[in-house]
Amino acid sequence: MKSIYEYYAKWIREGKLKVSSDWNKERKVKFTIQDPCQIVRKTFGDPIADDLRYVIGKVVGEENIIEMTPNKSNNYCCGGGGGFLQSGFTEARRAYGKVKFDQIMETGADYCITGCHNCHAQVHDIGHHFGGHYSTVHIWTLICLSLGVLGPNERAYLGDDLKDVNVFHPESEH
Amino acid sequence: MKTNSNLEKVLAAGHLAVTAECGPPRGAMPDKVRERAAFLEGVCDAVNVTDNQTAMVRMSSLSASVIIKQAGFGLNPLLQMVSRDRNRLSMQADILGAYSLGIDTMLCLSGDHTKFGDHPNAMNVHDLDSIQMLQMVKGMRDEGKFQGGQDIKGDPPKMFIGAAANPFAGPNVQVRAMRLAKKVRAGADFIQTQCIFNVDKFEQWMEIVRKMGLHKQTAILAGVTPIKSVGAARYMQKKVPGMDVPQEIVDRMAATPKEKQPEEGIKICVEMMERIKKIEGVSGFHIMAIEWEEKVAEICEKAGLLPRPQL
Amino acid sequence: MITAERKPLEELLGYIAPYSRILLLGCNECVTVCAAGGRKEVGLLASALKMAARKSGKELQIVEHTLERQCDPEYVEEVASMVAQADAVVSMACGCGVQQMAMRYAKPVFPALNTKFMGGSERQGVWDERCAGCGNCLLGVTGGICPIARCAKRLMNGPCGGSANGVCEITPDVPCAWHLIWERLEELGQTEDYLEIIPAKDWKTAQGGGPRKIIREDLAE
Amino acid sequence: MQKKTKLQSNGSVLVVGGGLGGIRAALDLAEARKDVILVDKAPCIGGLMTQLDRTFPTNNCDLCTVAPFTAKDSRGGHLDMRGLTTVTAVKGKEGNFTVSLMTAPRFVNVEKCTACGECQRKYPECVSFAPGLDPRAPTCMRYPKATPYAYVIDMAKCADKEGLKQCCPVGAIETDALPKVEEAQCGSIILAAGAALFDPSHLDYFGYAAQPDVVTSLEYERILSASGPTGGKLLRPSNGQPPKKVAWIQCVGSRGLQKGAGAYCSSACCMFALKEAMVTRERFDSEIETTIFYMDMRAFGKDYEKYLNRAKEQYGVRLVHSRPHDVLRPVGMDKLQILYTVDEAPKHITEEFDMVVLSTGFKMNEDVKKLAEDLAVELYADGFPKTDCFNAVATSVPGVYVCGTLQGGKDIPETMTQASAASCLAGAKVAVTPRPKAELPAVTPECAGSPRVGVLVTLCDHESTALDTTALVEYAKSIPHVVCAAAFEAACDPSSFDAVKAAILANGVNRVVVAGSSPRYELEKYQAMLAPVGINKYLIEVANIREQAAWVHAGEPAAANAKAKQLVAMAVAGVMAAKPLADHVVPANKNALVVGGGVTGMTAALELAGQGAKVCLVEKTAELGGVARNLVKTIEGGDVQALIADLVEKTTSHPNIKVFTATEIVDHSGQVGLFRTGLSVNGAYKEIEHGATILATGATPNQPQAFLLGENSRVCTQLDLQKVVNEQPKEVKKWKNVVMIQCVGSRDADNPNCSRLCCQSSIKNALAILKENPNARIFVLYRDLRTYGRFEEYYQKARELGVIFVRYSVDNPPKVEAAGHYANVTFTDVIMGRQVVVSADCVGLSTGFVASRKSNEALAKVFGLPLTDDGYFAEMHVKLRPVDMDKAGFFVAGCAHSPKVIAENLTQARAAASRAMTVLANDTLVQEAKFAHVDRARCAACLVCVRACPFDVPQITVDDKGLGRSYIDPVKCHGCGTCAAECPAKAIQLNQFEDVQILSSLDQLLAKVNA
Amino acid sequence: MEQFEPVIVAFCCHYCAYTAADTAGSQRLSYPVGVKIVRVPCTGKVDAKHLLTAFEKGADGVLVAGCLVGDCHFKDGNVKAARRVEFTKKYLEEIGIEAERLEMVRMSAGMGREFAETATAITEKIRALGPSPVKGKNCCCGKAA
Repeated sequence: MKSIYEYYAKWIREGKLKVSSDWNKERKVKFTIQDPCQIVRKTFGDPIADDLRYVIGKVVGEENIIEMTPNKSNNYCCGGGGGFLQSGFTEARRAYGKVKFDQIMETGADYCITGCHNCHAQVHDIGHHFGGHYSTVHIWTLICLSLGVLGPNERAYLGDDLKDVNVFHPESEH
Repeated sequence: MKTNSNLEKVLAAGHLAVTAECGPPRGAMPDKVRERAAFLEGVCDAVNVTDNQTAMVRMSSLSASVIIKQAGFGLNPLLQMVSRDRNRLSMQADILGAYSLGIDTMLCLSGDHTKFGDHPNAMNVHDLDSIQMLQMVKGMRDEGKFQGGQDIKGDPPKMFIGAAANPFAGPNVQVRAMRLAKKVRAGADFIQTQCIFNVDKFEQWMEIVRKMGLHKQTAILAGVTPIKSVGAARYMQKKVPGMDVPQEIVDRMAATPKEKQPEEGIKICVEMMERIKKIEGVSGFHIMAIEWEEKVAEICEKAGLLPRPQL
Repeated sequence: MITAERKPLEELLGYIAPYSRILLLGCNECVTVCAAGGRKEVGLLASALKMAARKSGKELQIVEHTLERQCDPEYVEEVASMVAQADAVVSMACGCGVQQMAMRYAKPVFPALNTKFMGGSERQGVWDERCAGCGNCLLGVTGGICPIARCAKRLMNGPCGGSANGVCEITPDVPCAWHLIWERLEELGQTEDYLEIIPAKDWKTAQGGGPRKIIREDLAE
Repeated sequence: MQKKTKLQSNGSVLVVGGGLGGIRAALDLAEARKDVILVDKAPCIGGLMTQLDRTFPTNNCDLCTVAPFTAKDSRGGHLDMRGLTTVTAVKGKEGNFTVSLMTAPRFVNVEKCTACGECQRKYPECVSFAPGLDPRAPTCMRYPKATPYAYVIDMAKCADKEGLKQCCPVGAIETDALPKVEEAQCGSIILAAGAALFDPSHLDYFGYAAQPDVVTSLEYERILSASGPTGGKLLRPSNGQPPKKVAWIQCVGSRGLQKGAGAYCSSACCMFALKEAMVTRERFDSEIETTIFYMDMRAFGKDYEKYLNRAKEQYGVRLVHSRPHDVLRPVGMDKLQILYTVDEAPKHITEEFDMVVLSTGFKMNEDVKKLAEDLAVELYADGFPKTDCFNAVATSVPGVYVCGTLQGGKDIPETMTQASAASCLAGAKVAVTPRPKAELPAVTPECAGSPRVGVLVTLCDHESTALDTTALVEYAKSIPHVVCAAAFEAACDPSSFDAVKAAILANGVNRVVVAGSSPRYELEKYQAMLAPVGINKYLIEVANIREQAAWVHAGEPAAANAKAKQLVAMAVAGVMAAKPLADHVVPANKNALVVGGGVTGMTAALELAGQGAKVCLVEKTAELGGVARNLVKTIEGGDVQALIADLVEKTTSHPNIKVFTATEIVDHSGQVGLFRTGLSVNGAYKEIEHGATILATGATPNQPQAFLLGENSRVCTQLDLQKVVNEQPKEVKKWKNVVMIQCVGSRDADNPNCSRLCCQSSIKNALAILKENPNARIFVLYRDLRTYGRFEEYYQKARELGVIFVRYSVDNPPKVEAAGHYANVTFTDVIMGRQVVVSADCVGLSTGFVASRKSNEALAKVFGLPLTDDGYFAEMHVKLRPVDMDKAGFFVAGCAHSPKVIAENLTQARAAASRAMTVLANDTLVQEAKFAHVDRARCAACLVCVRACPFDVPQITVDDKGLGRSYIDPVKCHGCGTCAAECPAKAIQLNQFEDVQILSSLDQLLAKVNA
Repeated sequence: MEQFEPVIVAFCCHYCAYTAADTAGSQRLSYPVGVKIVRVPCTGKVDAKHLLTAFEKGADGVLVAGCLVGDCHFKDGNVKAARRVEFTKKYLEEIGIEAERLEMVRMSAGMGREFAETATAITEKIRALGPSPVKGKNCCCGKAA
């Protein structure tokens, strides 16, 4: 069993995936990273977290990453796992998620990158619920953005600041 | 007649004899002797004068006997002599003296152990035991010889010789009867028994005694004691070795109100005497009313033993 | 066997008060057997005396020794050098041993024991009197039980009126000798013997006759 | 060229692994006079235990405790020990295996090497190897007293062969040595190669790989150890500073929690962590805060619960029921942070610690796994061997046995028990090899010559920091008649012992004082060690400066030192007054008595009978089978009734076994090899003679007055519940709710220990109920769920099947009330923070076991054996001699020792049989010169001794002079000394305890007082 | 003035009290340093002489520690020891040493805590009584101090 992060990193290193962080050189949009429990702590440990950071660094620029504390294998659970998102008890779920929210807020980052859909939904929800100013974005969204293959309709979770960056219009290609 | 003893005479005449007890005082108090003896005037045939009873020092038995003899009540002292305090020389000397002072009846005993008395450190002499003492007194009287074998000068002391018997002590009634036989053989003219409360057991003993024919060879005076209180009954039942007080007597005393207990004690005593009278071989009573001499007359009265024969 | 018991410490301390070098002398015969004056008791008494003396500020020097038998002159001779080193001798022997020492040595000899009686062992740690040394043994007619030594009143012709339940009126710890004799006679089928009157005892063979002596002509020099 | 030779040994047992279990198994076999080959791939034997600092529950230093085992090599020529040796191939089958052994070259001639350390100083890189935290501990020996005591060269790392060769002053280095390959025949094989430990490196959230202050429990043990990297100082690896706060995290690599972890519980880690925490506070600094984060505190062994209580109450070890989330060291921070939550409050807590210890569990060793596979032994998925459900040491291959952690995670006593059990089974496959016995050393007049005393201070420095051993040695030298005094760095350091031996010989020492731990442990060892240098065993005295000074006065060094000196002076005085004595040799009885006819007793009897011993099996009741008759199945599904039927059939038909039912033990006398026991067989008296005794009297199912037991028909014990499930499945199908309550009548004031088997038994019953009635809701109310070992997997299965486990605290126990047709159980669910009431169709109480106190007390009295506070039979050494009893020749097995499950009882039965065989194999036995003797010249023949002796030994006999004097038969004398104390002539003395010895000791003891 | 530290000799039976003392040690249950243990095979071996000698040599107290009643390895050595202790107490009183300075106690091998407690209790008792009255005059902890 392998994680896609490992492949992203491998492909980037091998030059197969030609990502670039140039788009963010001037903008300096700040990102923080949510390490998914299942992938990092419970399965692959810090090495996969490091791969994830390598990928993100290449995509958004290393200087634009702000780490949460603690992170990697010690990262807190987002509070949405274990079926919590689907099981009701919304109030309790959000109460647990407050820890994560505070952690994200403390970084001051504009975006929180999540690598897992479950985390994404929870981080997004608590951001809204507690009135956070950050956006929640999936890693592949940013890879696509950096590759310049992200269409206008795939930017629902991007903030206004990135709505117009490297927009890919397949129809215009023709 | 072996002697001039009044007791011998009463017995010889076939009367039920009565003897009572008088303890000398623990001081040089001749009046006290007379005072106690006075209660017994006319109620008994001989008065036992105890010899350092319970191993407590008292006026000597011989002196008190003489005081009683000379008191003018017409009482006949019965000199008790224990082998505990004297050796054979001393005893024989006292017998000569007593006889010289008109005393003709005596009782040969071994005596209570000094342990119970006021001189527990004293030596228990027991040069002779009571049986050997009987032999000695009998030898003096009948053969005119001292125990050592030499002749007694002049008239030998003619003592009417008594001994004690305890039908209730150990090891068993058979041995007690055999011991009586030894005493009789040693020279006991009469016997005073331990206080009888258990008449049944006394009867058993008497039966053996009769079988051995001892009642014909000696006069058996049954010892009786009026009980003053339930406490006294219990004390005798539990604490006095060789005493047999049946439970029913204790119970009967206990069931009696305290103030009535002396009266009840006397009643019990008299009832027993009535029973004992009917036992074949009993020749009289020895009433031991210790520190209660004033009641002897009443007991004798109630037992139908008064007046005493004058012989 | 001769039995004995230790004297109170206080009495012994009184005896030895003037002295500081003590020879404490045990005897390996009777008093060892009755746990009164053997090596072990010598050891205990030595400790006790030393401690008691120390309490009053005095250090006692005690030499402990136990002789095979203290009533024989030859054995007593063995300790001559020890006696010479001592101010006084405390003997844990019976009276015989004490006297043997006193006769031999011109030093003060004190008895540490009270010599009690000639007796036998009833059981571990318990001894009772059996013989009065009367010099004229009656045991042949009393079923092998001596009434002189074992009856509180030395009655020779049967139990007194205080005999009850097999025990002496003096103390329930002591069996009535005559009770025992009777049982024994019954056991032997000799109850008739009891009817024999034992006449007055000749005490001159006993202590009544003064210090006694035995001379075996064939042995005596 | 490899040299290939064939070993001249038929009918051996091959023991693979020289750890504690392997050593125990090999020694049992050798003592039972069977040939053994013990191989270990390491250069020296000792295994894992030799790396431990101290072991629970005595908190002793293991180096000393294990020493007698490793020091006494080659027992009677039966034991062939080989280091650096591996098994390369196995052929054949049970009774006739051919094994190929390869011994790697050591490059050091063991005979020549003096372990001077010159090679290590000059060529540190070539000298292999040290375990633990730092590869260069003070000595490169694996532990200070390695057996055999010699260095090992790693030739691959050596660049200058010639220089290395030359550096050795005794020419022991053989740079050209080649591996040796041999073949050996053996009848059976015991695998005792231990287990590996879980490596937590990949668990990044614990920071083990990244943070030097995060260590495994074994590494922490090495830090505590005197022979460890810090020389016995507790220091943080990161900065060399002493820690103020240390935390333990339990279940790392166990209970299926982490990646790569086994699903089983490793069984030993809870106690291990408790011990480390206690030692930390006791030995280093009572100010150090110790915290253990745990899931369930699994203190299920004998008296372990009391140990747990001591840790909490006496040592103030903090226990937190939590599974920490993280171990962090934020940048710029010196300390580690542990993030965790607790049951009571759903918020996360961050706490700082200086060190974090990960209690890592066991896992299968890959090398061993390969060997097992070569042997075609069936394995579980996790690599551990599958064993029979009634025979934990028997593998799927006949003639191949396993023991210790190789079989599954466990602690030392269980390892020792399994080792003995394995040796019992393996030994039954091979015959006794007759070998001449070594002559006893003669008692010579020289040994009694003018006293020249040697004092050996054997207390390791780390036994207590309170004692100044150097000063003690100096003091000893100043004692008159002491001609030499020396200290051992560690009690069992052979090199310093060689120096001591030399000193003894050079100084003409004829008496020895050993200042160390209790003579109860030490004396026998030193007697054996010093015999070769001509010291009579009775001219050795032990000064117990460990228990009586170092330990009791740990907090007052001045007092401890003064007392230690006094104890040494006392011992010198005592030994000066001692006399040399000779032991007695008498013929031994080779029969056995087994008391108790349950499964344990029957198994023990059958094992003994199978090895040729005549066995008398005594059962109190009219029937064999014991408490197990009430059981249906084991949790693994083993059919208990079939087992009993089989055992009864075999027992009653075995020609070597005589069964006495309805029989009680009434009296007992004698000693090991010569016992005599009186039986009341159906009321008739019968006397038997036997050489060894096994107690297998079981325990009593507890029936406490609690939770309406016996009052309400819905409430029953787990034993009853099991019966209902088995016999009335229709009833079970009707059940809606079942509640089980754990620890009823266990772990409380009346019965302070854990009954061990209840947790698995309730899970067994829960699973059985669900099988009949999958819709039943089952609640298990527990305090700590103690499903150790593979029972954990059943716990997991029960959870998966929906059994609800609710933890209750002892201060807030559940309540059971009658409610019409049901029993209402009220309890607090901590996680929900709510009271819950369940109307139960059945309430199963886990009532466990209590000691059969009354009958045990009666037996203990007859046999003269000690009981524990709880009324179970007390073994000799809770750690290393779990089935031996204090009284030689007595062994205990099964629930009479402490409650346990059937398989464990049977293992103990086999272990006891193995231990008993070590006694019964002997034709003669040596009796210690512990008897009273009479000085006939002093004896007054007073009979005091005759009357005082409790065994009627003294007699008044006539001697050659015709004198009737007391005579005490040395063979019959029990050595109590009562006669000596009561003899009025002081004619009797008890050997070893003569008055002069006691009085001299007293003199010395009190010398200063009166000075 | 320093606190008086009594010297107490404890004659301990190998099978019970001695083991209990070891247990106390291994459990680090401290007891007073003045309690010194003399190992005996059974309290039945303890001679009155040993007890007296202990006092003579300067012990402030003496403890005889044997097995629980009925637990003696030699049937009744502990009972015999108790009798000897009583006998010795009388001797002590004659000497002028308080009898309570000598005590017989009983325990089992597992009773480490009891051993420590007993040792502490008897030390406290003896401390209250003061130094042994028969101690040497020069003793540092004697009455003169």
